[in-house]
Amino acid sequence: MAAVILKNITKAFGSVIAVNDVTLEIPDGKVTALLGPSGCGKTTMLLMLAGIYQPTKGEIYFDEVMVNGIPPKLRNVGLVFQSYALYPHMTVYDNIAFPLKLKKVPKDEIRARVQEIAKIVQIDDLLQRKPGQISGGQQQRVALCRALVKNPDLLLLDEPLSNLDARLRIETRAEIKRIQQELGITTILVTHDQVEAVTMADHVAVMRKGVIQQYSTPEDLLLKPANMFVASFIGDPPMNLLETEVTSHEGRPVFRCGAELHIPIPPQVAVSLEQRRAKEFILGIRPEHLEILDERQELAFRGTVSMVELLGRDKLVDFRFGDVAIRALVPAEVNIHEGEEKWVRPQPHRIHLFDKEERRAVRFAG
Amino acid sequence: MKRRGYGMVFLLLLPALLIILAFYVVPAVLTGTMSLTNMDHRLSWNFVGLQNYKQMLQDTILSRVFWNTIVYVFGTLLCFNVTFGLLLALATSYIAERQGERTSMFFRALWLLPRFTPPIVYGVIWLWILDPTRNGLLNGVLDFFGGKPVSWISKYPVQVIVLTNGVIGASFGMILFYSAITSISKEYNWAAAVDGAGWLQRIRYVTLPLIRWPLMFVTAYQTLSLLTSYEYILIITGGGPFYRTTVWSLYAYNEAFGGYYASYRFGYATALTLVLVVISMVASIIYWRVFRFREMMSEPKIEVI
Amino acid sequence: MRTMKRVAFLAVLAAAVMLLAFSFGVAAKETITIRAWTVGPDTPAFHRAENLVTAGERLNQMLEAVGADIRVEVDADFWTDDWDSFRRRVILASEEGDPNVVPDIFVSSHLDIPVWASSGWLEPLDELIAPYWESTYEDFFPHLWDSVTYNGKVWGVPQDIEVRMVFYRKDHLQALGWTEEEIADLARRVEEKEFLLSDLVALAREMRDAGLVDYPIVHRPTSGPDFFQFVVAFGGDYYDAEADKLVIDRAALEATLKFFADNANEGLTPDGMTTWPWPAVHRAIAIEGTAGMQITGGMWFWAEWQRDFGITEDELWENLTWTLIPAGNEQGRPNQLGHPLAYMVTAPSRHKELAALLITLASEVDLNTRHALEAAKLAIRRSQTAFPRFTESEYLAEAAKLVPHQIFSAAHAAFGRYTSALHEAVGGVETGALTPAQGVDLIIQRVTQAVGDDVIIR
Amino acid sequence: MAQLKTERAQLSRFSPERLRVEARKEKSKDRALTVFIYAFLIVASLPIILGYGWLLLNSFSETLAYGVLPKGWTIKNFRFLWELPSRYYPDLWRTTWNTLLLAVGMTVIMILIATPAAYVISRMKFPGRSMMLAMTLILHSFPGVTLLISLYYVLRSLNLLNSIVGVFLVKAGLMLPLGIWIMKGFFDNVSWDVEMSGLVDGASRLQTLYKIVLPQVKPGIAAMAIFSFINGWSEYIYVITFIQKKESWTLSSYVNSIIGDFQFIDYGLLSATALFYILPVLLFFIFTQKYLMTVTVGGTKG
Repeated sequence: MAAVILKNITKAFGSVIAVNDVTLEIPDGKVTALLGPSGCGKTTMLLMLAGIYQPTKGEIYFDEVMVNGIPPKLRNVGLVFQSYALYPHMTVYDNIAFPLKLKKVPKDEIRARVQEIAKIVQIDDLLQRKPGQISGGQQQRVALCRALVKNPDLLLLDEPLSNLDARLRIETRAEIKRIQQELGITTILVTHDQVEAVTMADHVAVMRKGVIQQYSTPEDLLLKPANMFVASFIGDPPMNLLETEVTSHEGRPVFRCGAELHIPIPPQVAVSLEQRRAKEFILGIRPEHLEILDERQELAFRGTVSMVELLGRDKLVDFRFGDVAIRALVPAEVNIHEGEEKWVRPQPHRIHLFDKEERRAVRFAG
Repeated sequence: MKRRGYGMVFLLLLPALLIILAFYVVPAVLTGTMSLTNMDHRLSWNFVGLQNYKQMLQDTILSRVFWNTIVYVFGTLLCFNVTFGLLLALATSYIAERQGERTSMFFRALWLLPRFTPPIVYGVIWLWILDPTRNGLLNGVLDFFGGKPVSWISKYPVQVIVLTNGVIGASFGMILFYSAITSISKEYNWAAAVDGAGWLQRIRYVTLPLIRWPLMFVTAYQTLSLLTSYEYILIITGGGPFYRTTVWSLYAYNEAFGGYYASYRFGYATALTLVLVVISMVASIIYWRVFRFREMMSEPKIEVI
Repeated sequence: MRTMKRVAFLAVLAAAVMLLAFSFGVAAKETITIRAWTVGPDTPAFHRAENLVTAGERLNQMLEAVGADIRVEVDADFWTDDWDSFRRRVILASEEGDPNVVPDIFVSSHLDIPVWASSGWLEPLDELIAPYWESTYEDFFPHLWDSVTYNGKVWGVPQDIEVRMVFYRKDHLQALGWTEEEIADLARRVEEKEFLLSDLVALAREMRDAGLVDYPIVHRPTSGPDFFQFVVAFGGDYYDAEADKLVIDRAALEATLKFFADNANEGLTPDGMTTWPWPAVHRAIAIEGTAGMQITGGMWFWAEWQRDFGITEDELWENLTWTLIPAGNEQGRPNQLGHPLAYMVTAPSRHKELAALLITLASEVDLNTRHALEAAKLAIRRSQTAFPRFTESEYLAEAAKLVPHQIFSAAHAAFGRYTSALHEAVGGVETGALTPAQGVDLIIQRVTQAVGDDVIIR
Repeated sequence: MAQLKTERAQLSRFSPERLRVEARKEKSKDRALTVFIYAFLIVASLPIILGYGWLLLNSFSETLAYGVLPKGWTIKNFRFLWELPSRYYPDLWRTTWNTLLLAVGMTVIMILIATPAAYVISRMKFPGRSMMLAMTLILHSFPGVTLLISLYYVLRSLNLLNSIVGVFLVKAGLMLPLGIWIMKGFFDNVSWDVEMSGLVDGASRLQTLYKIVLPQVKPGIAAMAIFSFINGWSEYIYVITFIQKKESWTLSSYVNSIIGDFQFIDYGLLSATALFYILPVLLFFIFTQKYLMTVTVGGTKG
C-alpha cells in the first residue's frame, strides 16, 4: 500500500500547460477521485502517476520514495484505461496473465492468481474468450483484473465507468468499491462524472485547467464549495447562482437579485455581512436546499411556478422573477403545478456567497 | 429494388472492370494465344500448337532458373521486404516516439530514395559499390585495409541480387508497417508499459500481433511483385555469372528482348510468362487461404444498396 | 580520275534534282519532310543523324539554284538509349506499317538487315542507288557491300565500319624489356602468325609474374559478336553464306571455350569477368593500367575514353598499342570483326527516291569523314583515305591497317541468339559451371531452340 | 480472498535504494537501446548514404579519381538545365512536363477507379464480394513487362499509341490492386453509424459515399495518390515502348538515354540528371508523407 504525495507538479506539453503546480496528498488505502471537465489535466496526472509521463516540474512520492524518473514497470501500479486497452489478440486469460508473464512468474502461480482474481471480479467463466467477444461491462472487469493481478501498490482508474450503460454503471461502481475495500488498495480515480466521484471516492480533488480547485471529502464539496467553479460543477441539478446585492427591502435586509426577487437574509448571516465592505456577491443556493411552502413563513419569499419537471423521485420546480430564474428540487410526491403561487424558503445554513471578482467562497458565520 | 441495387455495385465497379478487361484480360488472352505461335520479330501469328510448352520441358536451363527464382523471391522477401522492412519501421517509429519526428522522417525518406531513383541510376550506384576493382566502394575499403579486391558479383551473385532488390523492397514494407505501428492506439503501449513490458516485449506481445494484417499482406503482395521483377537484376548482374541470377521473369524477358541482339522469340517468351502467371496465381490463392484474408472482409452493416 | 567522278556525281545529282523539282513542281512551294531514325547508342556517333540533316540542307541549296519550288526538311532522330529499345521501336512501328509513324530512313546495324528485310519492312536499294553507283557507291570498299546484301539484294548503304582489336599496355611491355621496335613489330608478328594466342597467354603470365598487373587479360563482360573472332582464330566458321545457315563448328568452339576457361582457371582473366561493369574494364586497360590486355577491344573506344575519363589522346598513344586478334592455331587466322552500320530505306516510305538521294548526299566524303573522326570509325570509301582531314588522324590511319583481315557478323536472323549463346558459354566455362565440351552442347541447344535443325553442325 | 490479502502483506516492496538502482538499470538499458537503434539505422543505411553521396560528388566534379575523390569542382554537369546535351535530346522542360502529366494523370485515374471499387468491396453487400478482393491479389501476379507485346496490340486497337494517356491507363491498371487494397483499408475504418445516419437523413448510398464517406477517407486518397505519383514519375519501359515520339518522352527515358548501352557513361551528366529527376519526388514525399503514413491494410483497427 502506498500514500501518494504530489509536490508542486507541473506538466507542460510545449507551451501548453496541462497540469499547473499541483500539490496533493493522497491517503493510503483510500479511494481518491480526480474530478473535472475534459481537458482539465486529470488524465495527465494519472499518466504521471503511472510513470508514462514525466512531470516537467515537481516531485511525486510513493510513501517516502520519490518516483520521478522511475519507469512504469518498477512502480507497481495497476492502470485501467477508459477504453480498457485490452489486447485484442489475446484471450481474457492471457490479458490478465500478461503482467505476471512479463515478471516471469511461474506458470502454475500465474494460473492460480489469474483464476483467483477472476473469481473475485466474477469473470472466471470468460477466460477463454477474446475481448471482442464479450460485453463492455465484462471488458471493464477484465481490465480491472489485469490491473489488480499483480498486486499493485496503487490502482489507477481512468474514467472506468464512462463506457457503460446506466444500470451497469451503478453495478460496477459498487463492485469496484467492494473490491477496493476488500483489498484495501490505494486507488486513484479519474472522472468527469461527479456522481461517480462522489459515490466512489473518499476524497475528491476537483480540477480545472490544470489547477486543483478543491480537495476535500465529497460532503464538503457539496456543502462547502471553495469557489464558484466547484459550486457549479458539483451537484445535480446545478446550484442556483444569482448576482446579488445586499440591501434592504421593506425594512429588512435582503439579497436583491434582479428587479423582482428579494430574498430575505437570515439574521445571523446579515450580522456577519454587515462587517463587510462589499455589498455585491454571487449568491448560491442548491435547488435541494429550497423548501416550497404553501404559506408565508419567516425568511420565505413568494414566487410563481413557471415549470415543473418530474425527475424520478424528485420534482424540479422553476420560478421566474423577471429576468431571474431559480430552481428548487422537491420530493416527487409534493403536489405542485405550473402557475401556482408558492412560498420559497432557503435553508439558512445552506446559503453560499461568492466574491464577485475572484469567485471564491465568502466565509461567514452561517 | 434489389436489382437496381446490384446495378449500383456494377456501376461503381465498372471503371475498374473496364481497366481490368482492357489491360489484364485481353492481354492475357492475347498472350495465351501468342504462346501457341512461334511469333518472332515479324509479329506474325503462326500457330504451332503446344510446341513452345514442349520446348520448355526440354530446356535444360529452366530448372536452374526455377530454383534461382525460388531462392531469389523468398530470400528477398523474408530477409528484406518483410523482416528488414519491419526492422526499419520499428526503428524509425521508436525514434519518432522518443527523439522526434524529423530524424525518423530523415531515415524513412532515405530508404525511399532508391524507389524514387531511375532503376538504371540505382544500378549504376550499386555497380560502383560492388565494382570488382579498387575503384569500387567495397573494394576501396578492402584495399585501404590491405585486402585484395573481390569480384563481389561473381562470388556472391545470389546475395547481390537479394541485397540490391531488398534495399528497394524494404521501403514498401517500411511504409505499411510504420503507418500500422503508429496507428496502434497509444493506450495499448501505455498498458504494456504499466504491465511491465520493455520495448522488445512490447513489440513481441503487442505491436507484432496488432500489425498482423499488414505483415501478411506485404508478404503476399511482395511475393507476387518479386516473382515478376527482373529490372534490377538485368542491370546489375545481367543474370550472370552463367545463369546464377537468372530468374524466371528475366529469362522470359531475355527470350523476348534481351541479349546482344535480341532473340525476339515472343512465342516462347509468352509461354514462359504464362507459366509464371500460373505459378503466381497458385501462390496468391495459397496465400489467400493460408493467411485467411477473407477474414479481412467485415460484413457490411448496411444492407441497402 | 577523281575530278571525272566528281563531275559525274554532280551531273547525276542535277538530273535527280530536276526530276524532283518537276515531279512536285505543280504546287507552290512545297516542303517534303523526310524522317530518319538513327541510333548511337554511343553519343559521339551523332553524325549519323547530323549528316542526313546536312545533306538536306545541301539539297535545298541545289533546289534553290535550279529555281525549284520544293524544299526538303530532314527530321532526323538520334537514339542514345540502348539497342534493345531502338529495335523494339523499329519493330513495333514497322509492324504497324503506318507511313506517318514509320520514318523513311533507318540507320541501324547491318545485322538488322536480314531480319527486317525478310519481314518486308525495307526497300531493296539496288535500283534506287543505281543512278549514283558510278559517282558515289563504286568508291565504297567492296567488301562492305557484302555486309548489307541479303538474299542477293542490297538493302542498305554502309554508313560506317570499325575494327576490333587487342589492346596492349605499352608501358607494361616496356617494363618487361620490350624495345620500341619490338613493340612496333608486334602487329606484324600477329598478322603473320608469328604471335599466336598462346603467346598472348604467355605474355599475360609474364606480366602477372612481374607484378605489373592485377588483371593480365580482360575482355568485354557483356554479350557481343567479338567472341566469334576467337572461333575464326581457332580455324572455325560460324556462317555459311551460300546456304544462309549458321555453322556450329564444334572443334573451334571448344578450342575457343577452352582458351577462356584456361585463362580463368589460371587467374589470368579476373574472377567473374562476365559480371564486370563496362566502365571498370575501360578504366583498368586505358586509365589505370591494372590490366595488361583487352582482347575484345574496339577502335571507337578511343573517342569515348577521352570523353568519359578525361584522358588525352597523347596519353593513350603513350600507353596503348594494338594488334589483330592473333591466330589460335595452325588452321586459324588472325582477324578482326567489323560491324558496319547502314542506311536503309523503309518499305512504307512515300519518298523512296528522295530518301536514296539524301543518303547519297550524306555519304559524301566530307560528311562521312566528320563522322569517322568524331566517333573513331574507319573510312568506308577509298577516296576517304586520301581525304586530308582523314589522313591527318594518325589513329584512324593506323587502325585502318587492320581492315584487310576483317570479318563480319553473320547476316542471319538467329545470329543474335548464337552470339548470346556463345557469350553465355564463355561465362559458363569461366566460372567452372561448364566444361568447354558442355559449353558447346549448350550453344547447340540454344541455337537449335530458335532455328530447329536449320543449322550446320560440324 | 483472504489468501490474496496475506500475500499482499508479505509482498516485499523495493526499498528506495533498490528502486533507484533498478531505475538506473532501466535507464541505461533504455539508453543502450537507443544507441543500438541509431547504430542499426546508420549502419544499415550506409550503402544508401554513401551511394547517393557518391552520386552527389559525381554531379559536382569534373571526374572522380579512383572512383571517389572529386577532381575539380564544376557545375558544368548541370548544363543540361539550360542547354540540350545534344540536339537529339528533347527539351528538358517539356520532358519534365510530360513526366508530370503522366504522374498526375495516372494518379487521377487511380483515384477515379480504385476508390469506387474499394468502396464497393469494403462496404457493399453483394455476392462475390470477397472474391473480388481475392481477384485483385491475383491480378497483381500478372507480370506487366512480359505482356508488353499484348499491351501494344491493345493500345493500338484503342488508338492510344504514342500518347501519354495510353501509358497512364496501363500504369493505372497495373497499380489497381494496390490501390484497391489501400483504399479498402481506409473504407473499413469509416464508422458505420456515420454512414447510417447519412442514409437516415435521406441521402442515397451514392450521396452518402460522396458527401459523408469520401471526406473521411481523404488521407487514404492522399496515400494512394502518393504511391501512384511516385510510380508514374519513374515509369520507363512503357514510355519508351509505346511512345515513338521523343517529344512525348518522360524523364526516365531521358536519363536512360544518357547511359545508352552501358558501355560508356558520362557519370557527371548522369548524376546531375538523376538528381534533377529525384528531387521533385523527394520533396513531394516529404510534404505528403504524413498521409502515406496513415495507410492501413487489412481488417478494422484494433
